Amino acid sequence: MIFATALMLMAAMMLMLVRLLRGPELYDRVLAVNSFGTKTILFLCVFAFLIGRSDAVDIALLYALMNFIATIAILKFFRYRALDVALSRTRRRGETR
Amino acid sequence: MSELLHMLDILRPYVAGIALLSGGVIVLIGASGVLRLPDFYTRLHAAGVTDTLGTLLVLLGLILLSGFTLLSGKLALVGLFLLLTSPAATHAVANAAHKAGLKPRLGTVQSQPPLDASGDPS
Amino acid sequence: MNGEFLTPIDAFTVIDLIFMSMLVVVGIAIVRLKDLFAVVMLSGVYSLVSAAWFVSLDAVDVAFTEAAVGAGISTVLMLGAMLLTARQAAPTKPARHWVALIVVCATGAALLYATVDMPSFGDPLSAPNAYIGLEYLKRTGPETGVPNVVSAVLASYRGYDTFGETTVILTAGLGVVLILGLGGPAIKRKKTSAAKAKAAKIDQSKILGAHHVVLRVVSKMMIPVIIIYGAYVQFHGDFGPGGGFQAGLIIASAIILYALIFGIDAAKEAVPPSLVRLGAALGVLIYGGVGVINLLLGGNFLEYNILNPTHPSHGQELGIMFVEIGVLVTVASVMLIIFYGFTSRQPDISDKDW
Amino acid sequence: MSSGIEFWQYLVGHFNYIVVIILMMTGLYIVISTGNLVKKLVGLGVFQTAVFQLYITMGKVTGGQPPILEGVHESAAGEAATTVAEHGEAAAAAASHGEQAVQATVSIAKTMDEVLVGGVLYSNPLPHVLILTAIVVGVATLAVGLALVVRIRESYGTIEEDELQEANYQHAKGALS
Repeated sequence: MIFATALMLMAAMMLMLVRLLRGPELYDRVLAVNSFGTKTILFLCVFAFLIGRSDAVDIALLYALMNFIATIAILKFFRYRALDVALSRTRRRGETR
Repeated sequence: MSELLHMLDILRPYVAGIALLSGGVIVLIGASGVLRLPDFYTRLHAAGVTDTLGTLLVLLGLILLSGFTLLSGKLALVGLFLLLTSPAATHAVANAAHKAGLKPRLGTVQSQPPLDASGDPS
Repeated sequence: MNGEFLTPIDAFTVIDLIFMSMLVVVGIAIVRLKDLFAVVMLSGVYSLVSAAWFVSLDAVDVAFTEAAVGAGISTVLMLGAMLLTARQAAPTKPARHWVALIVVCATGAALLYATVDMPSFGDPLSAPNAYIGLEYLKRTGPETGVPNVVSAVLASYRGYDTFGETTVILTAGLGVVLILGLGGPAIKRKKTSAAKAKAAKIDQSKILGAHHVVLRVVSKMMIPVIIIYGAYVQFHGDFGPGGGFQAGLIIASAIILYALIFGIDAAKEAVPPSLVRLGAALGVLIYGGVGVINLLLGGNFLEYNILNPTHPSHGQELGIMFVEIGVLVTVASVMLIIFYGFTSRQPDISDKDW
Repeated sequence: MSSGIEFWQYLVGHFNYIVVIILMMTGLYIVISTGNLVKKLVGLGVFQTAVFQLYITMGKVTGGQPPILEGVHESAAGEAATTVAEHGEAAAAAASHGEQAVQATVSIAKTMDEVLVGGVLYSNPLPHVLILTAIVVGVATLAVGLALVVRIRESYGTIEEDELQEANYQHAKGALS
């Protein structure tokens, strides 16, 4: 049961890989990378149960936290072609809306 | 009351198994959708929607399997963070594609050029 | 070669094989693609798959590090470099292709010939597994009281080695500073007229403000959690996967995310470059300082037993903790030095070329 | 017995090395064949990761556990979690009962009983230690390489190797004449 789920998740990962390689748009690739990350997180959770050790869940947690940094970085570079612009504004001290 | 709890405890692995397998199937369906659907926006739909449900089901199954431990807490956190970031990332991709002028493919399949010619940003 | 051991074929072998084939597919795709954006994304996926495979190979600490590197920092660095260079690679010339193919085939054949003498996969009695690694496994529990053998070996048994690695990381940060400059202070940054015009254009197109409200809200929720998780990884590193290297990468990633969403100036206000420069050196100082304290107390360099003479294992725990803090400070600071260094450059490429 | 079976045994026992060599050679091919300096660095990254995988696969022990000592050995999936408190107790117990028991000499284990630690089989931690630091050093040196590429782009206006050589050649010719 757990192993079957792991295999299904791996199959989904491979399908995502095919989409990642075929493109054709950059956005398709970004979508595939992001979705591939989600599937890897799930696989790591399931794998922790497969080997009976909880350590893999820590890595899944790390990916769940950090997976979208790369997605945002790619989109930002592709769209604005700059590292230093803000996507959003921080409120300065004393500033009211 | 305790009998009911006992019943639930017996049922737990079965419910967990059903949740795990259905979660896996949903993720797989979503992945094949991403592979087969004709243009970016439909693929986005397939990935975004099924990922959320599939993730929740798989993690629910695992939480049921592990019982009330530190591990289930971590799994719940994984689910929470995925629920936060995954739609945000999907939103960012969709927003960026829309802003860049990527047009969805409209109309029937027959009236469209083949797959590789579609989705030129204008 | 240990002839008796036969590698079993089981469910885990299937998982290993699937991961290996994914890695090969991604590697070949990197060869073929010319769009550098796609290449960078694929290298991110390559790192993700190898992290998952490392988990399957029991190397949870390594997987943790690979995940922390691959999920954010290396992708952002490569994108930053691409931004300042080019986004398309020129096609490979046929002559180069054939030369490369011949070299690769010859080298590969020689290496394959050498594998015959290598121990079988998973052999518990092979020379690497039955000798010094096993010794560390047996000694770590009684001598240091740290359950995570990797942390104990990293910070205690091979403490000299790790001290060297930390210094290498500091040196790499210094190298980037020498090549690209220090990044400058937050507000008084000199901008070229082209960059100013570009910033004005971006202002007009309503990128600032409430436009990316979803990203802003989600990032505001995630950044503190990422930093807290970094602290958890740091201080739980003795008991589970984690330690100074991973925590440093995670905390640096959180600040990079902040810079991506709120702009580099806001990030430089929150974490000033001067602080980062100080931190990079301070971490190595903490590491070396622990060693010097041991010397002053009458022990050897990095001999933590001396820190608590009645309970040597407590001294070990204390020493490992401080050393890991030094590693954390250096790694996080150097990653931010590098990030600031890349962001301080303005691209001089026209829209047409890029 | 027959050479076919021997070859099969070789293949099953060494498939990790074969795949690692394929990946390594993929990285080497990228480094040699492409003229683009950023892509060359990606190729170096692939090569580097293959070396990491070589070390880690050599440290893997079939049926082994990750090298994190546990007081309790769990195999049932449902009971996989141990709390921090349990970890701490296990460590304390290990520390109190065995501080004097470590022998000074290092010997090679020859039987399966000798490789068990506290009755549990663990994978080899030493490659993990080496590779863990190597990954972080790898990303730091990658940054140095990328910084050099950025400077080359600023000075020459290109990052393609052929064009760089051509520019150097033209420069040298100009200096001579």
